[in-house]
Amino acid sequence: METSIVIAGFGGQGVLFAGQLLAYAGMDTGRHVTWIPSYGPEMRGGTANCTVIISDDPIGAPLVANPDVAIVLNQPSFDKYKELIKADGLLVVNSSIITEEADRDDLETVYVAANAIAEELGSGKMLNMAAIGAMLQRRPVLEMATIEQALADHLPPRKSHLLEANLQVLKRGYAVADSVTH
Amino acid sequence: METSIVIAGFGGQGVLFAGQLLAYAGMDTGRHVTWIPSYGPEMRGGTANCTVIISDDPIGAPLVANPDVAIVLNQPSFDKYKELIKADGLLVVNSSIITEEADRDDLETVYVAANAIAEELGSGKMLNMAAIGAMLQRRPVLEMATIEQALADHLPPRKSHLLEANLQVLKRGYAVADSVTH
Amino acid sequence: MAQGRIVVDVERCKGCELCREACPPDVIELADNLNIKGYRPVILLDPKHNCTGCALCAVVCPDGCITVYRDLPVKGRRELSHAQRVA
Amino acid sequence: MAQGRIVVDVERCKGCELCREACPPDVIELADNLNIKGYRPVILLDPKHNCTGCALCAVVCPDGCITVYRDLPVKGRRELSHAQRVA
Amino acid sequence: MPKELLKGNVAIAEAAVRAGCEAYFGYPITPQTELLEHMSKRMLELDRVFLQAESEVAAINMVYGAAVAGVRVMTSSSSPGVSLMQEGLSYIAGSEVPAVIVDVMRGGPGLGNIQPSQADYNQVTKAAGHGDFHPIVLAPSTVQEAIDLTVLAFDLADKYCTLVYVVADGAIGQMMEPAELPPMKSLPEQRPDWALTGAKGRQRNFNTSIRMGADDLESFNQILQEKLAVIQSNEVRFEKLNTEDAQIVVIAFGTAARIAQSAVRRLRDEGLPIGLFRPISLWPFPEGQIAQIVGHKVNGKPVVQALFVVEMNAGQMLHDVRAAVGPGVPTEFLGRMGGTIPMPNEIEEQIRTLVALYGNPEKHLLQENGNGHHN
Amino acid sequence: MPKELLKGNVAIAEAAVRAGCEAYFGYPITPQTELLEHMSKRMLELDRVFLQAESEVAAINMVYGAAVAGVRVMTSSSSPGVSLMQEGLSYIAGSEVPAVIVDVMRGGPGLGNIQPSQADYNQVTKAAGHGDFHPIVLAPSTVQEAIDLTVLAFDLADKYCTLVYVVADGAIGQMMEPAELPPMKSLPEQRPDWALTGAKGRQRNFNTSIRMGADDLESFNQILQEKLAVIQSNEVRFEKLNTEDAQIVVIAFGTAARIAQSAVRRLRDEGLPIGLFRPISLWPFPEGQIAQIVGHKVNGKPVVQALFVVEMNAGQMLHDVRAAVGPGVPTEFLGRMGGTIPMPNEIEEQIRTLVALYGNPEKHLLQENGNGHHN
Amino acid sequence: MATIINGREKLVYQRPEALTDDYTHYCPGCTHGTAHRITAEVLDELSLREDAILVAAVGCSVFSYNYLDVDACEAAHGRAPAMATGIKRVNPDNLVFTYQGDGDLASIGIAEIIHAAGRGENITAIFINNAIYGMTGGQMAPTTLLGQKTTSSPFGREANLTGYPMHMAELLAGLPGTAYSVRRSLHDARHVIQAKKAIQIAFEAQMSGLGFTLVELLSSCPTNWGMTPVEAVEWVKSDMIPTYPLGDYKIVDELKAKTKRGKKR
Amino acid sequence: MATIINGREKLVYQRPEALTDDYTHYCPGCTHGTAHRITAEVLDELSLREDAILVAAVGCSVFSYNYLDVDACEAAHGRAPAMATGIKRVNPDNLVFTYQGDGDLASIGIAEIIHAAGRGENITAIFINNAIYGMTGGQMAPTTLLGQKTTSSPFGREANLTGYPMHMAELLAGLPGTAYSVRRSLHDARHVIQAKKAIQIAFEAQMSGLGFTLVELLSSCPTNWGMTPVEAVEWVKSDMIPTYPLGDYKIVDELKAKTKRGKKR
Ligand SMILES: Cc1ncc(C[n+]2csc(CCOP(=O)(O)OP(=O)(O)O)c2C)c(N)n1
Ligand SMILES: Cc1ncc(C[n+]2csc(CCOP(=O)(O)OP(=O)(O)O)c2C)c(N)n1
Ligand code: SF4
Ligand code: SF4
Ligand code: SF4
Ligand code: SF4
Ligand code: SF4
Ligand code: SF4
Ligand SMILES: [Mg+2]
Ligand SMILES: [Mg+2]
Repeated sequence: METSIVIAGFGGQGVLFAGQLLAYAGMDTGRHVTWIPSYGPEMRGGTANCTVIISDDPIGAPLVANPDVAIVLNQPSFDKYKELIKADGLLVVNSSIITEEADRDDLETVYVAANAIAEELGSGKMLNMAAIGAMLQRRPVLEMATIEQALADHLPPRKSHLLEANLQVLKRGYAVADSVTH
Repeated sequence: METSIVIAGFGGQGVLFAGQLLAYAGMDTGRHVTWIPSYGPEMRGGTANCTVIISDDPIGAPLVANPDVAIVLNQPSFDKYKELIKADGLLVVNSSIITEEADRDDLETVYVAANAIAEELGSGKMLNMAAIGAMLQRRPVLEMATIEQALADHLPPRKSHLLEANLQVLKRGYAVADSVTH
Repeated sequence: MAQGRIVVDVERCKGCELCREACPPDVIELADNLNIKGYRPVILLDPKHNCTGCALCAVVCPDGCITVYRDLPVKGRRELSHAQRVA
Repeated sequence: MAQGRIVVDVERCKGCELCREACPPDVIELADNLNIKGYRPVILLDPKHNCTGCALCAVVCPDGCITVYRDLPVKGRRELSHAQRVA
Repeated sequence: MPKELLKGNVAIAEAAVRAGCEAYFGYPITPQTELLEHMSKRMLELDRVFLQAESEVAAINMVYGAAVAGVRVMTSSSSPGVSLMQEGLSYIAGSEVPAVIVDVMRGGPGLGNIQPSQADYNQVTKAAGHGDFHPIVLAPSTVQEAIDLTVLAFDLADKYCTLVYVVADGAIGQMMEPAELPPMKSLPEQRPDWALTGAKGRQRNFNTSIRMGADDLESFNQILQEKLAVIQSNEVRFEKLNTEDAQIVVIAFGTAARIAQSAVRRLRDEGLPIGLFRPISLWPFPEGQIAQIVGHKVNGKPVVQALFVVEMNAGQMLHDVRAAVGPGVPTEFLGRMGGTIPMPNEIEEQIRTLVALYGNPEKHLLQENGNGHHN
Repeated sequence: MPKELLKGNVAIAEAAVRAGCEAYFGYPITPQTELLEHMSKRMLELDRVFLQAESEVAAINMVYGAAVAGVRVMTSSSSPGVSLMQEGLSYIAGSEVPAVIVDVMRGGPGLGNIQPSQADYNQVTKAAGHGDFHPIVLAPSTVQEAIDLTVLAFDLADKYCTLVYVVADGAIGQMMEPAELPPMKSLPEQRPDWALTGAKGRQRNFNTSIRMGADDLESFNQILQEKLAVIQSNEVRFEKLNTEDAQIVVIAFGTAARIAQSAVRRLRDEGLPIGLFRPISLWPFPEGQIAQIVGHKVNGKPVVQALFVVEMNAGQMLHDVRAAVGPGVPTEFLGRMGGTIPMPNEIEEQIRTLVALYGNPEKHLLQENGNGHHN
Repeated sequence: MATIINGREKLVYQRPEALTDDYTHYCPGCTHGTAHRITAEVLDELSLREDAILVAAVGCSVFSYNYLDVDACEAAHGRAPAMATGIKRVNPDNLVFTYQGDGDLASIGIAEIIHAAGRGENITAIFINNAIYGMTGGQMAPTTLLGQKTTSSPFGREANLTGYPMHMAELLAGLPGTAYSVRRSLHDARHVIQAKKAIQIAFEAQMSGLGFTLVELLSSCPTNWGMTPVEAVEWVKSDMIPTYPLGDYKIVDELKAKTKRGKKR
Repeated sequence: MATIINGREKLVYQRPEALTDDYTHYCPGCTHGTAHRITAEVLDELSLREDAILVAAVGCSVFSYNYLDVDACEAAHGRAPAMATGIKRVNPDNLVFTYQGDGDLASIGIAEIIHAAGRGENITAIFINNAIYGMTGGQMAPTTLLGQKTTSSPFGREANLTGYPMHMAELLAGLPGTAYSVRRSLHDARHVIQAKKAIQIAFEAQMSGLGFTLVELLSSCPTNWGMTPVEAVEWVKSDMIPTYPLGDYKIVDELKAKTKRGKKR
């Protein structure tokens, strides 16, 4: 069983960390994991993304043409990945920024107002956690508990005071994903 | 029919030019020829040499392990080439500088007081011609006439006033080689 | 005091705010929404017509997003109409 | 005027004559015959004992061929013999 | 030690530190830079030598200096930077001192791009500089292996007084995977006896790559060639996956190999007789082992029907495979270039075509099934 | 024109001048220096561009500049200097502009010595820089051929917008032989339309080796590979001597070939069935032609019993010969290294041994004799 | 340049024609963009766009050939002056200029720039000094300030380990082949205008064949300095200028006149 | 150093111990030999022979490791300062010095020498300026005088084609990492003695960790200048010194004292 997850958005939306968090959690549960970022001067342009693969078997390609899951935090990423995503795949959309709806009916789509949630619970910077929460509600590749643990273990020291808030955002994202859908 | 000739001595003894002269003459008589110098910082050490091959057929190696003829103008060259020279080969020795005699009896050796002859006829710098003359007397690979022509054609302009003298030295070398021998 | 206005190419603007910093009368503001590149562009917010058309904003803009216009001084206008009369 | 002498390593010498040029009393000459390297080395030719042992020749010799000795001043000699007495 | 989630570049750097690397000289270049950055912190913390050189040319010559002084030293770069090191590498080879070079390959030629590539294969294995020499070239396909081969690289460099390349690509350099780091090796008390340390109480040492006399240089080259021959017989490394009964054997290294591996696994699970051969040492190249696999017969008939070489270049290792097996066996090729990574499904499809083309029908489905996972 | 006695280095330089070389940038290095020296005089006399660069790195990048400006341009160097050009060469390949490079090879690795060598074979044919590309590589074996191939080099460079190497060695560079120079070519009125000359009255031109997107860079590489394939089918050059009925075929290039040739001639005169195959284009390598010779059969039996490769290196072309013919036919090797030139007699002896080993007894003496001289 | 566009208004500033319409890939507030813009303005004002050949270098400005609408090529890292030399020698009448970062010009490319100046190569180098390697993510450059933390000097640059900031404008001014070598800054409007003037003089000097010309521009790198664009230009003023004094380090006499005349626009 | 060898005489000069017994391959009268000899004398007098590591460069002095009896290696052309850096960084207590020609140091190796100085690398460069490429047979160097004919400037060096002579002692003096940068000459006894003194100061400065030190020595190349050895040293005096003024271009304060004390022997 292998799940490929792409997380994409602007730099500053916590895209890379969100991916690493999934990878850590996967590793802690004894799974094979890979994490690979987009790198180089494209960054300068502003959008960043990373691919995480969580699998029971050794992982071949760390990159995939068509991911099982795509978490898109901004418009350009939405435009790009709603096309690439695998049929019956999951598309997690940050509806705080992305007003459009996906025009594919072979997808499961969940809309989460990530910025809104994060701002409400303290700081917009935590929006990535809301999206992760939403994804895990639909694709329980990992237990919420493991993610929470991973977050506790790997949140950079200078942010440790935000741990609680991050956890709340994570849970809220999970919760809303339960309700909202199309 | 292929003849390989090594000319060796100190820089300044006209070693390279003497070799080129043979090559020009060979070319002018429609033969295949190659000329190749020793090059690089060994020069700095003081001794120079070149290898000339004159042949009726296309020439393979421009260098030979054991030359048919060796013209040695100084002691180090004498020491080196009297060993390398081919059996029944010709060794032309500048007896103005080299007092020793070759200890090989499978060689034809001719001793010519090149410096002495050249100085007598104008300038010690022409000693190379004396040696060439001596060699041609024993190994008529080329007509004296062709060499004289080649000399006339290729003596650097700034030395043209020395043409006559050079020709005389050449002839004298040829002449003495006739007489002297061991 | 001369009057002027600027036009910002909002899709090209990256919201760096250097122009805003450079503007003496401080009539440049960040817009509320993002452009397609995801940047929050600046706009001219000048109800009181304080923009002097000094072009300092344009001079510092790294992305060449700003076009600047300045009202002709009354004298200038007269000259113009004069010129027109002549024409 | 101090007196001295030099010893030239003739096999090492390349006959460049820089030492000869440097020698104030001009007591260095080219030898008549070549060394094994084919160079004409220099030698000390100092019948009148004009060499002062100033070592200028040695200082300019690129090949470090020259050793220089200088006679001890009379005073120096006495000191030495004194020293010897003490010993 | 417990597994950590490590980025390839960082893992290689930390592995070098723990292997006793005393000096690092390098110059930034994507996708290798995190390696240099990790060194800039760790080496100073440990009071070892880190220096960002003014260029790759300077970096490799600083490496040369530290190497003649007898310490474990390393540099790292990516394709264009490696090109600039060619002269220095040749000098290092010509003076037989140990050094470790990491090349995290990117797309070329020219500035190209910074995406993963394997297009320096020929440059590192066959022409790491002018003259006749070969560095040992080790090609990891996982972060863990990158760590292990980096440690090995230092040991081999010392053992044979030779250059050792660790060649990764942008994917392995940038990727994070769980991996285990080796324990910290303590630094040696003293330098090798040939090292330049000042001629105190001993004959002076000197080190040079010049041999002006053709005979001298030839005999040096003979010695060098003999050493290389020894390396060829001792240091060939590779991995085999289901090659015993495979009719189609995929040959790939590094990232291309790990991708091919998932394709091979999937096909095995379907019972198709596919195997994977992964050279780990690109030089010495496991030509004998490949020839052997191709030569393997079951009651007189050769088992292998075709080879399928997969690379992230235009077919550089392919040439070595052909040299190893000759025109006898069909050798097909899939090459992605310019920083494109082949995807498992395209490899899978191609293999299916090959099976159709060359496969031995009645043998397509294996008796025992899906034994694809252990090797 | 009448034959003149010309030194290889000077002959190449003058040939370039007459082929319309408008700019030369180089750096002194033995045994190539006379080439640069000749240029320093001639180019200024003709009011063309000569510049001694501060280094080979600068030289190749100046060449790159003149090339993008659309003129015929050349540089020359020898092994260590060529190593320093690798990055620049890769950029030139990556931006598809024409340029001619002369490598007068010397003994390596490292500073090595300045004697003749062929040890840059791999570097020029397979890894002239990082990334997937091959320059055309032409290897003269006489001064006359050095002239002819230099002229050809400029034409091929322009025809394919590619790098062309003329590779000689110290012997050919330093040797004087009678040779004939081509007439002086007049310079073109105008530059190619892609040339950088200022965007007057036209869309701007630009030239780069960057393709940031992996797809872009891959499609560029595909185009490049297609071009190389065309070159491979059009530009293979070689010379055969008595290969028709030869049981032992000697394969050699450049200086090694001319030496082997005299050995082969002598043995032919004795009636021994020996032939010589001389690759003139080292890339594209005449693998097909070699395979053909080996494949040649007379009433069902292969004529060629063994190949004998002779090089002035450790066996670099040997690898390509093996790749061409496979393990089928015995391929023996004689390599002299470090600036040593093989002597005809040693080649002769070795061939005799091979004849004894592999030769086909009743066929040893040929019917018609001593036809060794024409080919 | 002000054109009256209707009875009431005149156009006092607009995007120069020598810039293409491409959006740059530069980070918000990066003054690379400013340097491009003023270069384009000078090309327009001297009508040299059709004579110009840009030699882009490797660095964040690697794509500058996409933004300046002139004939252009892209050199190997540090080798732009050599490539420019190759071009200029065969195209003596073109305006040939390089656009190089400090890693490119002062580190890996210092040999090429010094020898170009030493030869009095008749080219112009526009030198963007942002005290860091921008493109590769903020490593130390030879121009990095003492104490400055970068991703390859994590403890701050220490003189005893990595020496001192390189002063290229001063160093190159020392070579007789150099006709013009100045340092300017891009941190505010007044300085941007002065920077533009310097580029104009350099281009004019090249077109009159006076020799090698260099314009060093202190520039910001908000991203790798970890600052906002506004903080970054502040830092240029507060920290960079003290280490890198602005000024004219070499002006050959033939140019002195021009520079005097030079009025700010 | 004068030792009394018998009652009547004392030994006032003998070949230094730090020279091996090998005969050098240098041409007659080439002052490379002189530079070797005085270097060896300093090593003896400061008893640094056993601490020294020589980094020979590519040039006529390529074999200097055969003549100086110290630990030694041979760098790639121009890269001696980089190689020396690698050695010095791992052997901080050794005396590490390069011996480079002008083609090596001022042409192909200018990046490495400038950055070594820029870093204040604690090494010494002995720089033999003979205005030519000796080993390769007399091509132009960056240090070749204007008008000087060489085998690659057959019509004499022209500034408009190849620029101006490089003044390395001055250029390197401009870098803050440089502790000592001077130019001396080897054309006569007095100057040889001054040259030796400079090498001594440079070595002392390095051993006290003051930073980068350079001693530029004007040297003769009779062979490629086409002169006799005596004419050649004359030419150094008459033609080279006017272009390359002898002098102290940088002496850090810590050293000033020493240099004052410095008496001629
Ligand atoms: C030979 C080589 N080495 C290294 C690199 C990687 N590289 C790309 S840009 C760069 C430095 C850029 O810094 P700078 O020149 O200061 O330009 P900036 O991005 O700061 O404007 C480096 C090291 C390369 N492309 N080529
Ligand atoms: C990379 C490289 N390029 C060129 C050469 C050839 N080469 C050897 S020495 C030398 C120049 C020597 O001149 P210089 O440094 O002035 O030393 P000198 O012989 O004058 O003392 C050159 C160009 C080389 N060995 N390596
Ligand atoms: S300076 Fe330009 S880019 Fe920055 S905010 Fe103002 S308009 Fe936008
Ligand atoms: S033109 Fe002047 S006043 Fe108007 S917005 Fe720009 S800076 Fe402000
Ligand atoms: S010591 Fe002085 S006087 Fe004596 S030979 Fe030498 S230079 Fe002449
Ligand atoms: S200086 Fe030295 S080498 Fe020259 S002649 Fe005098 S002793 Fe001989
Ligand atoms: S990284 Fe720095 S230099 Fe590069 S574009 Fe961004 S801000 Fe500008
Ligand atoms: S060539 Fe010149 S520098 Fe070299 S040894 Fe001879 S004289 Fe000295
Ligand atoms: Mg920078
Ligand atoms: Mg020199």
